[in-house]
Amino acid sequence: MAITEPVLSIENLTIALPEGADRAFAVDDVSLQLFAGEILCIVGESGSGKSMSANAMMGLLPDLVRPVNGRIVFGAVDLLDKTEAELMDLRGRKLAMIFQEPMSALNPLMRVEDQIAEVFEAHRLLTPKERAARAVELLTEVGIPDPAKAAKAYPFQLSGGQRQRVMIAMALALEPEILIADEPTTALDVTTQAQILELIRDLQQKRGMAVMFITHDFGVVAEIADRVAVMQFGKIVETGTADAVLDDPQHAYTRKLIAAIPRLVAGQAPTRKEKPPVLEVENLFKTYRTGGGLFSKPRVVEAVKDVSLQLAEGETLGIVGESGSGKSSVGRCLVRLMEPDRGTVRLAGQDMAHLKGEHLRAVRGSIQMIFQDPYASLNPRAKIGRIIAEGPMAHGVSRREAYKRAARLLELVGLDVSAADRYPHEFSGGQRQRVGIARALALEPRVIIADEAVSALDVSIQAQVLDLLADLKERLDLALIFITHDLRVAAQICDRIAVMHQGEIVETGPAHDIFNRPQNAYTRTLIDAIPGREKELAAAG
Amino acid sequence: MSDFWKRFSRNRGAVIGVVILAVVVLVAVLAPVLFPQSPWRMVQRPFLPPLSMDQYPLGTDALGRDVLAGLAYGAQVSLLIGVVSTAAALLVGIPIGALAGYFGGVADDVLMRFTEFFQTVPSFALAIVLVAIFEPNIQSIIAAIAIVSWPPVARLVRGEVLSLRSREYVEAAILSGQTSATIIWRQVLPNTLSPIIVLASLMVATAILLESSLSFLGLGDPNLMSWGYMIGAARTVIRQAWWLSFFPGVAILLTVLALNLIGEGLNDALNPSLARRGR
Amino acid sequence: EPVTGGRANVVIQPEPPSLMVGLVQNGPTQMVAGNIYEGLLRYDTDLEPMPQLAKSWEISEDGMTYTFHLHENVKWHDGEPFTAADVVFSADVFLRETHPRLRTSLEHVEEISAPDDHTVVFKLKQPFGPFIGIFEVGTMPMIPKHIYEGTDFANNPANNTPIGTGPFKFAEWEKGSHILLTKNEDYYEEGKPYLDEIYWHVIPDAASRAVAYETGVVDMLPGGSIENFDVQRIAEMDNTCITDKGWEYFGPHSWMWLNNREGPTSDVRFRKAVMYAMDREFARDALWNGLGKIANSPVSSSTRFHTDDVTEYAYDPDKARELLQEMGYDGTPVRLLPLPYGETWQRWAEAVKQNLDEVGIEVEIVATDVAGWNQKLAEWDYDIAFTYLYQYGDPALGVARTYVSSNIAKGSQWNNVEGYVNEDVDALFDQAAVAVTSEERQELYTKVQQILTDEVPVAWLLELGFPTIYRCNVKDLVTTAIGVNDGFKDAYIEK
Amino acid sequence: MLRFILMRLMKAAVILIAILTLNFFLIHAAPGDPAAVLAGEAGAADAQFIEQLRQRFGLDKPLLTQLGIYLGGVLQLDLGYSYRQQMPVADLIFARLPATLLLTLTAFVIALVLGTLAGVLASARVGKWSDTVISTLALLFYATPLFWVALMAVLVFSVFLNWLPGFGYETVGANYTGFRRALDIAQHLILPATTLGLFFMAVYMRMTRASMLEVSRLDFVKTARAKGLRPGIIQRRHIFRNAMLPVVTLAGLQAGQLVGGAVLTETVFAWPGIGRLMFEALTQRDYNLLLGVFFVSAAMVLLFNLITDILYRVVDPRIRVVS
Ligand SMILES: Nc1ncnc2c1ncn2[C@@H]1O[C@H](COP(=O)(O)OP(=O)(O)OP(=O)(O)O)[C@@H](O)[C@H]1O
Ligand SMILES: Nc1ncnc2c1ncn2[C@@H]1O[C@H](COP(=O)(O)OP(=O)(O)OP(=O)(O)O)[C@@H](O)[C@H]1O
Ligand SMILES: [Mg+2]
Ligand SMILES: [Mg+2]
Repeated sequence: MAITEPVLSIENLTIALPEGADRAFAVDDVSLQLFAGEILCIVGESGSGKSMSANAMMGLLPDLVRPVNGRIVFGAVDLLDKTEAELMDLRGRKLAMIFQEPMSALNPLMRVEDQIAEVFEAHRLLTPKERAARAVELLTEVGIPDPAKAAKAYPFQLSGGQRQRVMIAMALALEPEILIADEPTTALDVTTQAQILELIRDLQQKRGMAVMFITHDFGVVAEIADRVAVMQFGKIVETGTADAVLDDPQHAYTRKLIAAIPRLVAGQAPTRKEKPPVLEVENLFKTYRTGGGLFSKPRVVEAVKDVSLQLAEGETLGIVGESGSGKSSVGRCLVRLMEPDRGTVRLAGQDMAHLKGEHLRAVRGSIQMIFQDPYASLNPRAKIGRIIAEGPMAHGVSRREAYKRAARLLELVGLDVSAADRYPHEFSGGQRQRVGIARALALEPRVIIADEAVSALDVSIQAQVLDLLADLKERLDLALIFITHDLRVAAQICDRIAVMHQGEIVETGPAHDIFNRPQNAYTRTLIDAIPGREKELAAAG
Repeated sequence: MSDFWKRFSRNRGAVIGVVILAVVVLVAVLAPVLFPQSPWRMVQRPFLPPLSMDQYPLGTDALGRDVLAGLAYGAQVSLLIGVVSTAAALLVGIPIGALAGYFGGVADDVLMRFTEFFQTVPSFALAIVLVAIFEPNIQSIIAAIAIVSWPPVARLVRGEVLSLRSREYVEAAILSGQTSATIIWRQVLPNTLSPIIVLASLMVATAILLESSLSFLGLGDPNLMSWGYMIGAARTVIRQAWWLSFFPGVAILLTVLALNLIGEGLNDALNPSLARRGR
Repeated sequence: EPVTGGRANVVIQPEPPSLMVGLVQNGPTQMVAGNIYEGLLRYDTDLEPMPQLAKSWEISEDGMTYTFHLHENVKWHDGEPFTAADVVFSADVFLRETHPRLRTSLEHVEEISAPDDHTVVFKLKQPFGPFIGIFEVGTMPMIPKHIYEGTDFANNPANNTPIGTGPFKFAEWEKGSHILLTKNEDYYEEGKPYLDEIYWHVIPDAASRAVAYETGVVDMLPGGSIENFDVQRIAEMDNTCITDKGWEYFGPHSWMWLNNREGPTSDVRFRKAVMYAMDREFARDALWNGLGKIANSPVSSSTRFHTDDVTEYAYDPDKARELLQEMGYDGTPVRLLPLPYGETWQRWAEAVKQNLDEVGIEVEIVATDVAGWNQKLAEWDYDIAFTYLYQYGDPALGVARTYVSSNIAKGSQWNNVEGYVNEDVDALFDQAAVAVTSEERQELYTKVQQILTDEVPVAWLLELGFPTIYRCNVKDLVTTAIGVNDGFKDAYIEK
Repeated sequence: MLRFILMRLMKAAVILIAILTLNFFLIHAAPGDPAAVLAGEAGAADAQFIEQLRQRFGLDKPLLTQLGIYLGGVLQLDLGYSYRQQMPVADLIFARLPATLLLTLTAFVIALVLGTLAGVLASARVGKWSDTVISTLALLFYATPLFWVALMAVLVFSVFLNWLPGFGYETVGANYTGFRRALDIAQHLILPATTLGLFFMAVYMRMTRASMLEVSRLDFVKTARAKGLRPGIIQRRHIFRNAMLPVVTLAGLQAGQLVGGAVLTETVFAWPGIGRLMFEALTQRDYNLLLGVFFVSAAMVLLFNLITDILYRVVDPRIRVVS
């Protein structure tokens, strides 16, 4: 790939944020070059300025956010000097973009075919009939099953992966020289993500486009990147070829990011002595019925089908599977946020699957949950102290005692005691997740269920929280059920893993076995789809 | 809190609204001091035009009563009815909405059908009927306004509760063994407060308009000098005395405008993420 | 000289429920139906009878037999001849069932007969002074026997297309908009009526009615059509005439019922205090444009047998306070019921409330609508209540009912609602009704008026003046004691 | 779709019956009855006469029996007989309904069209002076008492300037026909329809503006821009259609409620519609007539809701397919 002349180069770009923003410049003196036929990955944690750089190239910066310095040179001209009309002509034709959220990036009221046709219309190309035909061709090219039908569909009738393919079809319609992809796979589950990455890679090679790929996931970088640029606080801290950056990161920040990535290699399960099970689940079923009235049929989803599990004292069981496979449903049945249709959930010998009212309230303390969203899981109008103390108080602990316990727990999860008097919004995501953990511990449970407890966190913070959990588990002798779609995370923390697919557990076993010797075909696809896995395996030898 | 004030005071309209409302409140409170005599008192010859006598700058009405005094006392009535009827509507709407949203299922169905039912009856017509039937007095007017204005509250609260209900912190509270009552009271309702406050400020405005409309139709409390009453009474003499309907109309306009501006300001300040909705 | 042709545009308020005046006797019905239907007599502005369907009549010496001779060539609007049989049917059958006010008067009648097709004889049980006064169209309208005999009167479909003998025929009624009457070409009086058609405009809003006159949409505003506040302004317009004639027969008399049974109003000193406290002159000038007279007696000055020789109550708040002090009024609040008939009455109640306030009576105005007001009066659920009633030309017809104790009965607001009981008054009214000579009657009525003004069973307000406003080129619009209600047969428009 | 409509109609029928029942009891709880009113108007009624009337109207029967009779009639589409107007209620209402529909629908269309146009305009010029003017106007209209604007409008346009008729439905007695009549009615319509529409216009302006701004922040708008589409097309095709969804919902809810608002307008402008009919029926305790008006106006509310839902389904494919 010896190409000398960049198709696009960003020179000393600085983008100012409006007054009152969290910092003065979204992008600060950034220089980058993008060559034809390469995939340049921009990585960095949330808020580091990745999207802003991309938007600036398209001339699609939000109101009040404007470039104050630098140039974006594309084919000998500075894009920042272009008028809106000139930019309009370039957009879609020379520069195309796809976005993170396939759910919202398509107009919900327009048929897919019309939305693709618009690209031609915008540049006054082809007749309406030809445009429709081209739309179907493009859809075929991006590998949508039954493209003719998909063309007539509305976005909501397509799955997330399919929508992202539509977005790509749209971006490729006029064979642009540059494709900017802003986290196009973040919202997709692993298997779909793998497919989309492959698609982008294929198309890029076929057409020799330049692709600027924005992501925060180093797995994805490993999978797809030719070159990498790492951003932090609006600055580029490191650039280089993918191999160079991944294998030999120069900048401390890059090193930190890479170090925080959970390793896939699950540790050889420590040969523990068999402990008695604390939680036994047998033949659990849960079916959702939604909608439906006098005349219309309800939508029926069999979310949990005949699930049986055992959890030993002190053990961590991972439940993995793609989105919609029923992981959360199982978790919610276990803690009785939901009543299962059938089956038993024995917690220390007592079946709590069908308890009601006061009895249920009484046993609740023994099984607690840590939630996914650190923002939604804390009442914004309650102080941290109260949030933690409320549980014990509901179980009859005196107020003083409960607050004392809260203070101890805060210390335990690594927060200052003074946190008790503050409100959730004064904390970062990672800190909040610690509060959530403290709250779960406040009732001194035997079992904790963590549903995607780290999915919403940046990698580096993810690592901290995972460490904390592992540590606490050890110290308090907790049994943990860890629900996640991220196999890397599962590999890092779990003793045993259960793989779910369409409501059923297709395979259970020690983590090491699952990753290295998957028995089930589905488990294998799941593991194959993990981004960056090959590279890692290669590195591991 | 200070953050709230900063955002609120950045909104120019809201500040104007606060100023106007403050004046109205002040006038209402000070009415008995400014005009020690009853606004019903016939003080001068009828139909004295504005500015023709220093003592009665806004003139007199058909019976020679001081229009300015009437406006001052009218402010009392409007604000009182606006605030009390809104409070009453909230007292009905919040529990209904909260129960429907929190418990869902059959309770939700029943309560929402009930709410829908009240929304199907044309509300102004219903208010008229209610007031006429229970005879126009301040209680029946307040009750009627409350009865026609609680459904939006119930819907709003239900919607909020419905979305809060599945918030993780509510689920955490369920898991920690708190009772439903505690959860609704401590976890859910406090978080519906901002939209309720915004809605309430707009409801006060609507209630004032409703009261004045009722009074205009002759369905006001005959013992209270209200702005709507003044306009209604002046309607038949609008040709010879435009000022009798003009000034109270302006008073209503300004007060309602102020409340709307404040409502918008509150909305922007309390729910920065919630987009403005024209209500 | 009368001119033929032209159209009258008149306001009607409120829209009448029906034009069948035999069934419905409210004001607007009478006003429109007076053109379609006719009575045997009319009355001039001094309440002297004039011929209508009866061209002449005799009263026997003993005052017991009334004989009417009918016009001979009268036809109903559908072409059928009008005969004495129609009169007997109307008075004896139809109206006895449907017309409560006439029913009371007909109780004095022994027999009604038709010796021939054009003669009708009313034989009374005893002399009844006011009897000659009950033959106007609103009290005893002639109803076509051939249409109604043997039918269910109230539900007869013909009620929607009224058939009378009057100068105008019913043509069209667009509910909520207008009623159109057209000239009766076959009218029995030569040359009449002069007008081609009458449009009655339904304009429910008082201010709009005034605008309608100003903009030339209508040319006549019958009494009460517009708010009093507008009268002066409208009357000052070019080519505009105003008259308060045409109400003599009704003699609308306003007063406030004072509940004689309980509360402060049961004390005569309190009732007198109310009389002194009210500034009736102000009310007349501010609210009634100075039209009308202060009522100083229960009998209106246009009604027969009125006397001025009574106790007068001028505006005198001090005297009122004195009286209240004397009775030891403890400040018990009283409820005041305004008349739910529009703004003037509302303002009047407010003015009275203020008047009473000033002498220390605490008044709470109770708001009601027409139905509630009716019910509250009929159930005696009030302390003070506004009203006005017609006198129908004779105290025996329109005054006695308010004061005689035999007329105390729950369920109606047209009787002795205040609950006043005085045997002397009862006796005097009874004697006066059947006394034969006018002198005798005058003497008895004078006495009654003196007693009543002394005891103040109700608080009299005004003899109301309801001005009729019209373009001055409309001539002979109001010629009788019931004014526009008597139909437009004499009216013509000067070119 | 058909099934959906059927469902909704059934639900509507239940709601209507419930409304009638509630109103039936409400109005019977009021003091006084039609007999008392009629007797009152008759001038000299005695208790016997009132009793006669009550019997004639069936008011002497037990309340539940009366309700049964009434609802029985309604099920056969018989709205009963007006006591005071001596006519079938249905005839009275249908004689007045066209006027109300004309008024409210005109007001509604004016409000919707001008309101959304102004809203779109304002949203396209956020922060510019034209936005300020529109937004301020919207706020003012929103805060003005309807009856007061009506009065002022009559005063200015009808009385002082004498440009437009200030009351009534048409020039009575002019006997215009055809186009001339339509023109005449249109002239009479201008003031009431505009004043009635002002408030709603304000609502739609504010709502459209807010909704447009909200939608224009959504991701798919960015997608559209990334395609190189011109701003005009993006506004029309992407933002406007999506922004109209909440407006349509609101408009549907309000179209029905306009009838209620019409009471005031019809009173001030002497418009012969059912709003006024209702008010008269109420004060006269003309039970059947009042219930009839409620029946019709509630039916209109439900009808408009139904239309909205259907419209919504047409505009929004998501709802169309899901249910
Ligand atoms: N519309 C906006 N107005 C003002 N500031 C903004 C806006 N959007 C983003 N910012 C700020 O700009 C900075 C860079 O944001 P940007 O969206 O480029 O980050 P990012 O690297 O794409 O993060 P993420 O991974 O979360 O998408 C952040 O500090 C952010 O708060
Ligand atoms: N409350 C609900 N009502 C109806 N269907 C539901 C409900 N919750 C989940 N489902 C459906 O049940 C299935 C399983 O959902 P669940 O949330 O358990 O999946 P998951 O494995 O946790 O997915 P994710 O990784 O996206 O969280 C999905 O098809 C989902 O659409
Ligand atoms: Mg981004
Ligand atoms: Mg889940």
